[in-house]
Amino acid sequence: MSWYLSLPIAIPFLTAIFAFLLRASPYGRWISVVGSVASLIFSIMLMSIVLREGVIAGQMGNWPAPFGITLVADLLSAVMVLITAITGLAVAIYSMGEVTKRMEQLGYHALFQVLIAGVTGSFLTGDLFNLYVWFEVMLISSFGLLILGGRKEQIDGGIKYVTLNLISTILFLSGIGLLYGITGTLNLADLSLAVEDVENQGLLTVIAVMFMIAFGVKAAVFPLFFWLPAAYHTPAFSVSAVFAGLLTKVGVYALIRMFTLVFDHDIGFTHTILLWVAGLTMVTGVLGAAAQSDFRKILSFHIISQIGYMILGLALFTPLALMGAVFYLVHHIVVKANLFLIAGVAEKIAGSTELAKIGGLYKSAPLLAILFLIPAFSLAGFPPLSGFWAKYILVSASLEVEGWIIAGVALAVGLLTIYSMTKIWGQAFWPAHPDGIQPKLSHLPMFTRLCYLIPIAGLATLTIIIGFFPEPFVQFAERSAAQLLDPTAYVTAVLGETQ
Amino acid sequence: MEILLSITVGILVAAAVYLMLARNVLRFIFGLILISNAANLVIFTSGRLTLGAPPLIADGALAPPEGVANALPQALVLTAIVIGFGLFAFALVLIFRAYTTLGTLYSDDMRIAEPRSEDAG
Amino acid sequence: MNSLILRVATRYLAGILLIFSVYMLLRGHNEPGGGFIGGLVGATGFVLYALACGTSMAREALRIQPQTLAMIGLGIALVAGLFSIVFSDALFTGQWLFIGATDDDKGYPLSTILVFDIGVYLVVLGSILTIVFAMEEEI
Amino acid sequence: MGQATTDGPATNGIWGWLPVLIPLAIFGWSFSFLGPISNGEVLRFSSDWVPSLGISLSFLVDGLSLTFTLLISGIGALVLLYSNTYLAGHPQYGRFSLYLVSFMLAMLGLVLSDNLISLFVFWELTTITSYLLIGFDNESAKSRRSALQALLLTGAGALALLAGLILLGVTAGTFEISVILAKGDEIRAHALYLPILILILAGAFTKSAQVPFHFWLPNAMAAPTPVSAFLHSATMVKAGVYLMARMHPAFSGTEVWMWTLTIFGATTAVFASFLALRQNDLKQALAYTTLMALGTLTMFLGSDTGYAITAFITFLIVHSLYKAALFLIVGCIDHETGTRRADILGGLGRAMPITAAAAALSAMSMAGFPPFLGFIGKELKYAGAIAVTSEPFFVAGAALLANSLMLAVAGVVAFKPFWRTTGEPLPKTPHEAPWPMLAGPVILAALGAVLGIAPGLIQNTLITPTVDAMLGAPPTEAKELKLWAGVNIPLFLSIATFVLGLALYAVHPTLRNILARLDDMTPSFDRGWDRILDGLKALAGWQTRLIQSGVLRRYMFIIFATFVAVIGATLYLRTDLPTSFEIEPLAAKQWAVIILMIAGTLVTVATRSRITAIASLGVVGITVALVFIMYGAPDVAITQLLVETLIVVLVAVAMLRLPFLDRRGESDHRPLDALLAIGVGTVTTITMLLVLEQPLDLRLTEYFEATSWPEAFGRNIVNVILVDFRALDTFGEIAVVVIAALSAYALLRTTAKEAGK
Repeated sequence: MSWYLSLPIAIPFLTAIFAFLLRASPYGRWISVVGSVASLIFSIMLMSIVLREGVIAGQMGNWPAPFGITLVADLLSAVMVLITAITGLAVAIYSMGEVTKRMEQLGYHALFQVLIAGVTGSFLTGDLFNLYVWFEVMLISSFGLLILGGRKEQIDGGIKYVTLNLISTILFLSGIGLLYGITGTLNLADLSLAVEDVENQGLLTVIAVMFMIAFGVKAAVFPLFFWLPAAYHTPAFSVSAVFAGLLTKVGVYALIRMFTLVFDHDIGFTHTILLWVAGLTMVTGVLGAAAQSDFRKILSFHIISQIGYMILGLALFTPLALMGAVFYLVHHIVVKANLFLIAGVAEKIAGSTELAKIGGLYKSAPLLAILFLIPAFSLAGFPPLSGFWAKYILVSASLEVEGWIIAGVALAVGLLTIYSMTKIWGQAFWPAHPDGIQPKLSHLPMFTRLCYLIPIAGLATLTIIIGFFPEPFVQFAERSAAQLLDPTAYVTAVLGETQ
Repeated sequence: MEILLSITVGILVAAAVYLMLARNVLRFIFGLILISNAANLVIFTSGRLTLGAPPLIADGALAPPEGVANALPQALVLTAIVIGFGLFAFALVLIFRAYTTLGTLYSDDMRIAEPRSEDAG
Repeated sequence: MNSLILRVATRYLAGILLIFSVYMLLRGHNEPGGGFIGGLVGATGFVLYALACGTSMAREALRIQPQTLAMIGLGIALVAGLFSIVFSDALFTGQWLFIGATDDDKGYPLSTILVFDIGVYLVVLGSILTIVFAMEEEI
Repeated sequence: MGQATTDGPATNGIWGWLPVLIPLAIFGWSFSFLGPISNGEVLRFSSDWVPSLGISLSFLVDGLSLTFTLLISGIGALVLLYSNTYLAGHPQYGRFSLYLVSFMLAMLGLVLSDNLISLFVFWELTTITSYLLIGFDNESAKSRRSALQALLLTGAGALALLAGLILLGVTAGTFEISVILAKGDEIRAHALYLPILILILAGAFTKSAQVPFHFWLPNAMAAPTPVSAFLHSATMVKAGVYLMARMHPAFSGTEVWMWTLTIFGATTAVFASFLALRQNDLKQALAYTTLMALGTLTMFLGSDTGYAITAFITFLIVHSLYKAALFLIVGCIDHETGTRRADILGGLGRAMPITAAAAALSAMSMAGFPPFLGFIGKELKYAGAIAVTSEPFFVAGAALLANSLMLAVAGVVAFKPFWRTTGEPLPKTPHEAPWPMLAGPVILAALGAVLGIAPGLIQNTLITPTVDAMLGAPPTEAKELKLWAGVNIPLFLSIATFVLGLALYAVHPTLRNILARLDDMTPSFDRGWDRILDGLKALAGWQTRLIQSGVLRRYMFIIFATFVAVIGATLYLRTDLPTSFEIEPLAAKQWAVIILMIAGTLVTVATRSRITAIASLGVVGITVALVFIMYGAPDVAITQLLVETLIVVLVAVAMLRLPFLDRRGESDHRPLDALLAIGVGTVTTITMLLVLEQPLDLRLTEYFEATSWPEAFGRNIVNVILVDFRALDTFGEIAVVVIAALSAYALLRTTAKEAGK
């Protein structure tokens, strides 16, 4: 059993090692793709097991929980791992078209695979300190990917990204120390029981808030998101796609995990803060997007705004709301990564990501236009695409608890999202190119074109499938939310029946 | 000693934050070193302090003697130190590179990624 | 640093440090030491050597690109962890082989744990040298 | 406006006919429902879609939805037939017909849906497809603006609608429309009735372009003419009307429903009629008459009498027929003459006799002359207006004014261009349009006349079932459509309409100028829209510059300030702060270490010399190592010392190239930052003190101590934890180290050329 939990982490590492050792040969990139396929296969197996058997746990080194490190997969973890593998594969293929020889020699594929491993590890671990380690694995490889290429704006964006994330890391680390200091354990399932025995429950809330800030920086919520718009538009498109899809989601995941499993002792306080954070994040993010005039910068600010929706689901803390958060997480990874990939193709054929400098894509690259419209409309919440259901569930959840204002905010932000997505459409796709050129996909070499379009089309298809046939996904999210709200199954899987 | 260390950690943190807020990113690096030390001390202290007695098992014994230091936080701190070193090394090189490419160490002047006159329309 | 004496002296010192680092590595499971500390000590040896004789000499002495070394170390550590799949144990389950074990004495232990620690050693050594060498060459 | 030239044998080939077949098939198929519907049956088809959320794909065929279906598919077929010639040889005809067919299908889905959420899905699909259609001429900035305006305005309404529908569904306990409609009393009595109503009406009003949300509709004329014909007659704008009609059984009958619809409808009708007369562009004039029609329809929906509802559905059919015909005719004129300006067009009757005839028929129906269906519609309107119980004079007056103006506009649009003798020189020599373009106008215009003479054709098949669907039956409350209903008040009102309308037509050039001047003086909604958008952009820009300032120090300041504020507040609100400090007696060496550590820290902060800073940092590092040694952590201490050494080496190497800490003449004195820093430190210390007051559960450590040697064969417990108990941590950690090295290496090895880019 534990191998199904370990392999999604181990395979990207193995891939990274081989891809690095063969970095000078043309096989390095194919190793990355093959490794990603393998990861995907094992993630699917993991998912099927979790669907069949419920929460599963594996004790690393055969040391019993809570003493050794536990890997746990409940529905949420399993789906996050699966979606990570899907995104990983998509971006690995895309990278073959985009990444230069030089970047490969500097270890692009290794950095990328380790990033995927870090993300996967974060989703699967059932141990707080281990979560910190995976966060660091993810963080350092994101540093490397961010600056790979070394352009001035990458370095500049990198400085902000690195400094602000390091602050969050230190905060996280101190939080772990303090939490250990009052509970004496690091295992999440064990913590969920141990927090009940803490005498000073108020102190627990303080530490909870500390984690909230640490993860809040990672998740890019208001007012801690600055590093994201400062950096996400600078690296290679493959890199910003995988960042946009996955990195902030790990922060959201950590918030969801901690604030359902461990810190559910003072919901009135912590989740009220989260509700405010959610609302402000949605609004500031979307206004930021409305103020931008660059393809990738608009998309970057949108990430923030969308994170707000996910936090909203957590903050409301009802079955429907958490279900919405889970659905939103999954939908958003697929859609947002895809949009960044599309931005990359647009830049390659039209010459820039600055909207004022490009155009004509609708006329001369209709395929790209359609492929853009699918995730863009999905992000904007148009039915029947995936984003609609995500938004629908969250708005329903808000209305259900009579959160009129937050429901109104969520809807208004939806409108502004439409506005800023049409900004891209109305400037990059519809009008003629200012330089009079006709940006055509056929200008790209055949191999490159395939590398670009296959992942984009694949992710777009996924968006459509989730949109048109939402029932299985909704049911999944529902079960997942039920697991989150009642951690008994999680705790039992880790610690056994005796607890 | 725990109380005294708590206060010292507070001082370390305050100094680190002050340094991190400086214009010169080199000071940020100094602050980073200080605050990493502080975080390590937080973990170490949270595991409570035991004078002397490292957690070693003597030859022939099955377990360490009573009252040895808490081993777990030590392992955590060790991991954190090494990770912290990795992050620090990267940050230092990044700042070094920033100076050689951007020509400044003053974060206020680093405005390539987010240009000052950015068109807000 | 053109002093011949210094160069020769460092060469010996570096050698001693390397041997000492291996010692630290091997004793680590039972006494203070281990892969980290060993790797750090070993790296210090090479750094000294590089400072005294120049980076190119140090690179030559190492024979292999330090980042490759580090990656191999990571691979060794991973394989040590994955090895337990052969015995269908969980990842990173220690597998022990006691050479010459008797009832009283456990003999000389060989274990995946040690292999893992060697991986750690190589990673630390390789990584630090990667950064230091590159940094020195930049100056 | 997007049409291709007719020079040359440009066609869309055989595939161009394909899109026509789809609506034609649907139209034919819907005939099969006429039988059951006229027998009073209601058909439901349902399949699950998202059962977990109570959402199904269910469809309802009753009089109301069947009427719409026939109009949509019938007019759709004619419009597509027309487009195939109108846009013959257009390079993007494929896209165009795809959008148009999708739009039509979405519209059909909307009117047939029996589930609130699937209705909304189709509603939004019409929004998207209409966006693409209005912006079809995408390289023109005007088209793009109009498309965006329509999208955002109807989109905003749609979001309100969504909230309303969700609330309605939650209130009623189901999303199935037919079930909800049966619960009208329950809903009207519910506390949430008013919010639900407002939200749903917000959606309906924006979509059906009621004042003050009307301005997107005339702008939507930027679309190719066939699209306008379709959008204005049977689709898009009618979606809002449809929604109100559909929800009528659940919502109507309250004061708020009646007043809201009557006032909005009447205002829109009158306001739009004046604006229609003010236009010179034929298409624009028609666009405003659409608004007038929508206003009238809304007004009738406010009531729940048999007359009003019969009038509603009759006028709906009338309007769809003549409006589609007239738009298509204007398209023909435009296509054949190259202009749409009312003041220069004239004398086309000779060159385009068939068009002229169709125009005349349609205009007569629009103006409400007998024996056209328009006449019956108008009579019913007046009857319905009088039947509006509370304010018959208000409604009748509004209707009279609107109808007269309508008559005048009909003259301007469909009479003058053909029969005025003195036309001015036209851009192109006019001749008759090809038959596919004539088919639509002729058929639709003829239908207006045929149905007028034989209203029985639709009485039992469409009118009565629709009225029954909305008002409940039996007994039916539908009124009979009659050309001659005897001498009654409606007849007098009709006569008054003709007189007033002809008078208005006679003076319309003067009136147009006066209205134009008035219009220029009144604030324009369209410009107001621009101002709102500009305001939004300004707000967004201001907010973003404020928050995302691009200054790293400000970012960090905010993060630390958040930390102090939130943690501080939580400490204050949720805990009792520690009161007593008992510092146990310490040995001199302990004091020495602590004092040295603090001293090193302070020197690092204070110094302006890099060397001093490195040295003092070294001191701090070493004293931390000393703490580790003192408290039984030799491994940690050794690691700390070695790492500290390496840090110093690295910093020292880097320093060889880096400049001094401060610029000349600058000092690093920042009182506010210092205050914040002290705050962060204080909060940290307090939290730590609180933590240390708690007991620590040591069972993890006890387990490690007990098993380290017997089971893990190691005597150094720390090392055993690292390489065995928590080996996965260590593995992750060395991965961090490797990647840090690779990343740093990559950074350093980027060549100057790459970096300079």
